[in-house]
Amino acid sequence: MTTPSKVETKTLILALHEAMNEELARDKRVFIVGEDVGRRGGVFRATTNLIDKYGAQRVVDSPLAELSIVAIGLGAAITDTLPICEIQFADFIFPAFNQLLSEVARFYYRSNGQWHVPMVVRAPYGGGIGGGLYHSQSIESFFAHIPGLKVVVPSTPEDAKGLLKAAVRDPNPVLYLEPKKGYRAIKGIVPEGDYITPIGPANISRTGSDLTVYAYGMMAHYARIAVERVAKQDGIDVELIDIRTLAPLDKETLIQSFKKTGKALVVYEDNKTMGFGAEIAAILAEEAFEYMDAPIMRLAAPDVPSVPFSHPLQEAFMINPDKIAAAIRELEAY
Amino acid sequence: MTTPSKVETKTLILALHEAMNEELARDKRVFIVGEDVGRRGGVFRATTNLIDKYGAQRVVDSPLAELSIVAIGLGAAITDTLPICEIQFADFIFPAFNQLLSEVARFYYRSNGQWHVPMVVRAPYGGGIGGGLYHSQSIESFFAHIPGLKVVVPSTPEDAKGLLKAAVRDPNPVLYLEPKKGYRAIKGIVPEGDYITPIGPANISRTGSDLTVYAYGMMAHYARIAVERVAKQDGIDVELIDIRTLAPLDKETLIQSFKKTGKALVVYEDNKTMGFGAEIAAILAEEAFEYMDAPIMRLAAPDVPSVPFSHPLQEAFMINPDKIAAAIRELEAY
Amino acid sequence: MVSATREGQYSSQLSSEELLKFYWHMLLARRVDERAWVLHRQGKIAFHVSGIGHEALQVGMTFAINRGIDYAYPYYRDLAVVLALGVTPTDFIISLYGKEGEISSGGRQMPSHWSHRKMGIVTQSSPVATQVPQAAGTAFGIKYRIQQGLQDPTDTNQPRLAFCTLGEGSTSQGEWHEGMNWAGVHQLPFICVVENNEYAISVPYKKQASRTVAERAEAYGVKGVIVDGNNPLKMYDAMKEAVERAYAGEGATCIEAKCHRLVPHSSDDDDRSYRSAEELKEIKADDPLPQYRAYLMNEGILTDDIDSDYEARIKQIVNEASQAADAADYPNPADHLDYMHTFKPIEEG
Amino acid sequence: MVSATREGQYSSQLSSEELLKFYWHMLLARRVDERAWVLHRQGKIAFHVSGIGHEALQVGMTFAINRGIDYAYPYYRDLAVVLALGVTPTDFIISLYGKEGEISSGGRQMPSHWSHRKMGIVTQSSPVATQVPQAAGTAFGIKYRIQQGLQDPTDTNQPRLAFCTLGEGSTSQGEWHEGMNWAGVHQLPFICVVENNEYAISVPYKKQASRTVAERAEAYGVKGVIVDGNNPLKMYDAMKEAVERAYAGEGATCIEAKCHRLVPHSSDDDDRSYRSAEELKEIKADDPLPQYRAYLMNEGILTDDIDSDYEARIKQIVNEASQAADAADYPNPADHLDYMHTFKPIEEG
Ligand SMILES: Cc1ncc(C[n+]2csc(CCOP(=O)(O)OP(=O)(O)O)c2C)c(N)n1
Ligand SMILES: Cc1ncc(C[n+]2csc(CCOP(=O)(O)OP(=O)(O)O)c2C)c(N)n1
Ligand SMILES: [Mg+2]
Ligand SMILES: [Mg+2]
Repeated sequence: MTTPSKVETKTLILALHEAMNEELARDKRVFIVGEDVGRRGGVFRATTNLIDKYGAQRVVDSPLAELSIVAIGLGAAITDTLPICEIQFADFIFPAFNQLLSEVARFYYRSNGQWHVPMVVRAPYGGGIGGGLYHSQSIESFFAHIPGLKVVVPSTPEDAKGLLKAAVRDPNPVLYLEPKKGYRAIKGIVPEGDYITPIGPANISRTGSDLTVYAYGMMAHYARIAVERVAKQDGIDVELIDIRTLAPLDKETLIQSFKKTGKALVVYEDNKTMGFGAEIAAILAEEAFEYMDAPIMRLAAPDVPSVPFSHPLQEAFMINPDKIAAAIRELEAY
Repeated sequence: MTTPSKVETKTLILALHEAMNEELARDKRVFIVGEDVGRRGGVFRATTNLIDKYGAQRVVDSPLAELSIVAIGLGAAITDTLPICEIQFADFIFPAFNQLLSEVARFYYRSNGQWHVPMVVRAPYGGGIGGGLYHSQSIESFFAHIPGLKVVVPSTPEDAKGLLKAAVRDPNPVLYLEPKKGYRAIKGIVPEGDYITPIGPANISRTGSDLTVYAYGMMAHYARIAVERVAKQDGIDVELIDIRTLAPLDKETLIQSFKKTGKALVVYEDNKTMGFGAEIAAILAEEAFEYMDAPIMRLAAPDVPSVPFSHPLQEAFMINPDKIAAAIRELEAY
Repeated sequence: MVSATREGQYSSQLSSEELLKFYWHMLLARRVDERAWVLHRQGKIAFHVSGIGHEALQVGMTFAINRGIDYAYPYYRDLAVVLALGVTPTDFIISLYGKEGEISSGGRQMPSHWSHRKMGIVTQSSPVATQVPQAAGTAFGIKYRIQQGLQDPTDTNQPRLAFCTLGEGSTSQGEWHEGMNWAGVHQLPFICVVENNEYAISVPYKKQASRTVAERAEAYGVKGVIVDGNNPLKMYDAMKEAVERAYAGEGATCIEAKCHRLVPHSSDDDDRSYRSAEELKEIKADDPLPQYRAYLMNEGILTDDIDSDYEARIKQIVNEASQAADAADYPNPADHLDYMHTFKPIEEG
Repeated sequence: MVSATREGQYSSQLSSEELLKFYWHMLLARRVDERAWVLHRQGKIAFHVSGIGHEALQVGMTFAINRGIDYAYPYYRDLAVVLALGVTPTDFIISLYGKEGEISSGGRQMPSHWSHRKMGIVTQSSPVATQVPQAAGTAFGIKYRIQQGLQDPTDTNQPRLAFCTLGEGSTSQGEWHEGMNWAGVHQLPFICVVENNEYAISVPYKKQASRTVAERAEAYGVKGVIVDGNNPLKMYDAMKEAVERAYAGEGATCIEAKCHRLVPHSSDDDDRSYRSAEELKEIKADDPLPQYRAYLMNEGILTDDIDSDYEARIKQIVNEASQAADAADYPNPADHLDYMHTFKPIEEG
């Protein structure tokens, strides 16, 4: 780990591009495989120009078949290469579900430590971009329930770059979820050059004493807006935890904060039932019961399939800073 | 709904066989499709002899391909037939995950009510039978997170028959999970003839006042053993809720019981993290906070891929009546 | 009047009126589609996925089935298919806006995710190729109903086949394999039309597969046919033959219809980043619409007058559709909570 | 000595010693397998999935690769493959018991779910066909490494191909389609051996597919070959040719090896419920082991003395393996919590 030399403001997607560019340059074993990642540079342009720099052998346009994008990555990973598989939209990862759950996540465990799988699967996820039911989904909770996978969700450009580099260098399989609504909407300082943001630790985005908000991805970004607003407008002092790594989960940090504030609001844009926030609530109710000063509140999407396309329906479905601020006020008032 | 004429003690699997036999006889639109369901009668013998009675057109041996077993069922269901798809082991449902999540569960919603899908997907699930990592899994939590699917898990032969008939007659898709360890181990009274156990309501298996145990499937069976034991040995008066339908969930009954006892033990044989018990804990912590007298306790499997084959490893992994009784005692003592 | 080139083909039996109807539908689809691009440029809509270049094959195949009765699983590029099945330009433009009354999904889905039960159009999703085994399943259901005496095979008011469409890139999915395999094993009344425009977004066919789609179809015991998808009559003939096979219980057909995507993949795409200017010029010169127009003119079936009349009428239809969509309301936000489960019990069998 | 029937074939270059080694391995696999059935009848083990009937093709193919170096993705029926790769009878019988030191998975997996990194055997799961696109991926990795200069293609101490096996029924899975498609598109150093015993548990091939596996393979641009899997030498020849093609960068091969499953699907199965007594009798008469024995005797390579000697030595090996397994301990219950993630960082490239 070298100390970064200077800092710059960039979009989330640029930070991702930078991480991949640097990792491709650093190690010949790194390659990218996915639909339209070559000439097209990916439908979100995360891999723009990389094919020109590294060639079609290292930036591989795959057939339109997610199961095999993942399985090819898996099979290649055991030959001492370092694949980065791109799933065009997280919504399209499900044909590969069996490979991820039954195979990628289990090679190491089921072989009693003989075969490890150093691969990354990147997938843009989340709603609010007019994508309708199949270009908007939050898929993290399925994967956070799969022992053997690491699941990472950045919410800042700095973390995006540092966590993606960490994922490429992790000897275990990492599902790297990118909040696509934030690709261009989230900007921030990105240290230049090589650095790592470790997979695992949650980030205390803001310290506070009245209550704790738990979030990740786009919701962490929205929560940052909301907590500043309630601080200013209502004088509510919120501690904000950007979970960043869903698996393995930094329970320590999560519980520690709750012990301080006694009130928890868990925000996630996925369906409420069995969304990832259920696990956080369950952990707090089991391991920090004596600190509970209020119901553990979950702010999440309704239990309908996914984000509808039509604008007013989409807005009704989605969580936003207003809704988070309102929930904070409600919980604070409890 | 006719009133059943007399009662008999049967195994869980016989009850399932009886339900399918009667439904095939009742309605020509009902057919069964799956691997080895014909001459072989299913690898667990749930469909024994049905091919002789109803012919190979109504008891269809499929190619070895789960994705298409489900998709064929889905496509056929819209032609006013009533498919019962059998997945040989729940562990092998994942190739069909995309069809279940993106398609089966969404036809009705995404078509704004134009196309409904009256189909049943049966799958034997759960551990303790020496099946190792891939013949033992508990898969319910993935599916309980999919809006649009009903998820049913019987724990008694009576419910098994009544719920399966209800599933066949439900105009919506139902995932019907069968605790295979209990196929022959669980016996009970099965009303003869036609009756329905409604999908939805949880069953209060035993009323009690000291604490509530929530369970389903094999764990509900084990919990029945454990609660009788602690009643006798320790005088602990446990209320036992057999959840039976995971989706849509009977929150009312779950919360009502908790308001009475103030202590909850949620038992599930799946991995702890993001297993279905997380949702129950989260609901209680959010909606019944003021009644909490203790941490909401989850007794579940460790977060390793699935049940190991080797006997001592399997036993270490699995929940059993002893472990449940111990957890009850611990919670009662809180 | 019968064209010599159509001798011995199903289309040789088509009347001039029918040939003109094909033209009308190709033109209608084209003009509606072009309007969508205009609306997008105007910033009125956020997204359009276009069928420009695919109209000939789409119209040809649709008129070969029992329209509105047989089951159709069209994919996103099939604007001409659904218009020929009875979806109106207004319906379509409303769906571009996601406004009140959107017919396919009540505004839940992106545009071009068709569903219309009354027209036999089964609801479509975005993950490609999922419709293939489903359509095979629907064909299985039809066969089952006939075998069980639940349906009279000669009743033309009942659906007697299921067909689906998809792009050639999408045949890489396991879903295609499994659907085709069922169709072959069970000899189902099923037709799979692969609209082969040579690209899956930016990825050319040679990176997707190394044999033709038709060859791969044959390997499942499904009849594989390659057709010039730029010619609506050849497409009609191929489809008609497949339809007759299906109705007669002779099994499944896969038609690989060669065509060009004359536009970027969708309004989010820029095809110049992966197709050369030369290639783009070449395919534009091979547009099926002017070719069919020229053919009809040559045959004396179409005249400049008729053509102008069509253009004028279609312009009015498209304008009215556009205005209707502009004027329509957005749906009630709470609508997204509806239709999670049906409570209407299954009717007695 | 060279058999006339092997003229011009790779196996014509095999020495008598090598031909006897094939026999030894077929016999060893058979006897170990039979012991597993005995242990099952004795109630000592709960489950066995057997390779009886598949030994000829399994031994033939295994000796055609660079054993222990090339990547192998064998499936559950491949006892003879893994024995030929270096797994010992004791290893196998320990795995039947799930005892301490179980080599594939530390007792986590059911028996016959192979893994042995040192022998190039990649860890296998139960969901069928998942290994096909993985093995294609491993072949892709090999090709990638060679292209990038990370591996010398002439270095015979490096793996130069990946092969996988599966049953014919399992080719219905989408996984097979996608793996084969990659192999064809990228012309990978990949071999897929389909052990076609005509049944997937109880379901005969005609309900699984309507063309041969080899025909379907060809449709992916993968060379498809049908081989008499009862003949180890024909299998060796076919595999050797596929291996040479892979090493030479000429692309992928799929070998459909015809054979019989001479026993029920597994110890949980009863094949009499779905195969007639006559059919069972017929296949038993077509057992590859006595046929190869007779061939070797006929050729004067094998004698009764050698055969008795082999039987005696193998009996001892099997007995010792059985005793070792009986005597072994069960693993520590807490072991199931180990090996969730590796903490050993990736070595610098
Ligand atoms: C499972 C899945 N993966 C990825 C996508 C994104 N996607 C939409 S269309 C498309 C290309 C389809 O190409 P093709 O099948 O040839 O049809 P065409 O668009 O050319 O008509 C892709 C990759 C998707 N919709 N579904
Ligand atoms: C995905 C999946 N579905 C079902 C099964 C259950 N199963 C195990 S083996 C088998 C039959 C396999 O037949 P085939 O591929 O012909 O191989 P064989 O056993 O005949 O060698 C089945 C259905 C499985 N292991 N995986
Ligand atoms: Mg295309
Ligand atoms: Mg077989």
